[in-house]
Amino acid sequence: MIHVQTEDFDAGALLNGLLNDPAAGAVATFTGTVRDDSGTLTALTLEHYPGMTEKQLQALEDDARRRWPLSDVVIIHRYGRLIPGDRIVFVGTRAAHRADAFAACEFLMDWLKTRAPFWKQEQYGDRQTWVEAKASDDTAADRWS
Amino acid sequence: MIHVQTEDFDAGALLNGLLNDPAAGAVATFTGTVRDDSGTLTALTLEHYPGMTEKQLQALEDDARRRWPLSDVVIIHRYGRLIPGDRIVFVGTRAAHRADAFAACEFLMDWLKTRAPFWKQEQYGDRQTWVEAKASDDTAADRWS
Amino acid sequence: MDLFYFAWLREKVGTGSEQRTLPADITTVAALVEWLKTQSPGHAAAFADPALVRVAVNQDHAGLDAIVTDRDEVAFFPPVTGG
Amino acid sequence: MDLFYFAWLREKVGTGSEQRTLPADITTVAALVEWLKTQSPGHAAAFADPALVRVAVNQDHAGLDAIVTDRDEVAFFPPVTGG
Repeated sequence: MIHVQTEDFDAGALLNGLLNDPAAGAVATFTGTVRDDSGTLTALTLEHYPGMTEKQLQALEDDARRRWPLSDVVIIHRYGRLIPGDRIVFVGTRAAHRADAFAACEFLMDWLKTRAPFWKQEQYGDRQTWVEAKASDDTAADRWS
Repeated sequence: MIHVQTEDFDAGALLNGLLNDPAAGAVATFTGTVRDDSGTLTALTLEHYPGMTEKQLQALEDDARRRWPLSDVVIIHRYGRLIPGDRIVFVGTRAAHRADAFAACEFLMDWLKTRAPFWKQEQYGDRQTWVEAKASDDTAADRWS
Repeated sequence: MDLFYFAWLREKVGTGSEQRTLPADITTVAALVEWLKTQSPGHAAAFADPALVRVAVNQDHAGLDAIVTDRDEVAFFPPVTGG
Repeated sequence: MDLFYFAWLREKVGTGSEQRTLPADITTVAALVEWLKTQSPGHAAAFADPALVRVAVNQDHAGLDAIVTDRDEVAFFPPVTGG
């Protein structure tokens, strides 16, 4: 299940939705929220590339399913204006064994960070700046190559 | 938060409970359920060592907090009689950065599998067998040493 | 050709999308970038440092050496920062 | 000394816990195991293959060479299988 949306999502309900397969005993999730290190962030606006986003996320899911035996994958990513504490992204994976569920969940987050066409703009008061990509995200993604 | 209990838990509510800190944008979770590969498992009974279990789980949490900057850790483990699909274990970690949240969550699961005094007995019809420890769990745990 | 711009490239170019007829002698992304730089001061500013720009052709990540035709959808944007 | 047995060790010994007075010449887990094997056929069966047995002294994992006294809580069990 892939959703790119402005609406909020219920991470707990998404996790519980993954816990319904007696053949697969392992569910890993990652949830990302808007972080405010300095306590001065007013808002975060996520821009994306409609069409390409869905295509890239589907390609990521397909790739994860080729690499690991997964019985379910959920990817939710929001765009638009968010405030500190708001949920941004949810990735959930279900497999028979925990190592596969964990690896696929980390892989999806690492590749999502470097391949999905989203851009974050931070707003501090009336000053707005585009977030720069981090070299550490490229490094994290490279380990799956 | 550490709980060793016979009662079921709401994994989704536990995840949502971790999503309340604007200073920490990354939450990783693992949920384990009773897996029935063959479709013939009647029940799984988990025995544990009261006192030592809580002591070992607290030691695991303390160790994880020394290794990674975590702002919250949740460990829930059930014991008693469970049936296929039932939730057994939940581990959730919250950090500023996703790599720390993921690593701590995997570490806790790997060490829990090899250090927490739980023993699983499988029941197939009226036949009962103790589950044997897996070498792969020792290997997984060893990578954190 | 459908062109898209995102994030600060959109702001510098001054629009999120435009349609242009690709000159016949332009067949790569690199040549397209050089040509776009001549189209307006905004385009010139957006592509001033090509090392900062990423490209997608028909919604797939591509390099500067990728082949483009007038029927393609080409997008320019900074390195992505989602997740 | 408080002794605890779990999983199939509990089943073979026939009880989950017992109190015993430790003979003065027994000071290690290894010696304790050898002495327990002489206490009943169930104990002998439980400890028939010491390689299968894990030990905790005062609720911490320990080895066969760990020191024990009559005031300790010692538990025997197979490798753990939780999670």
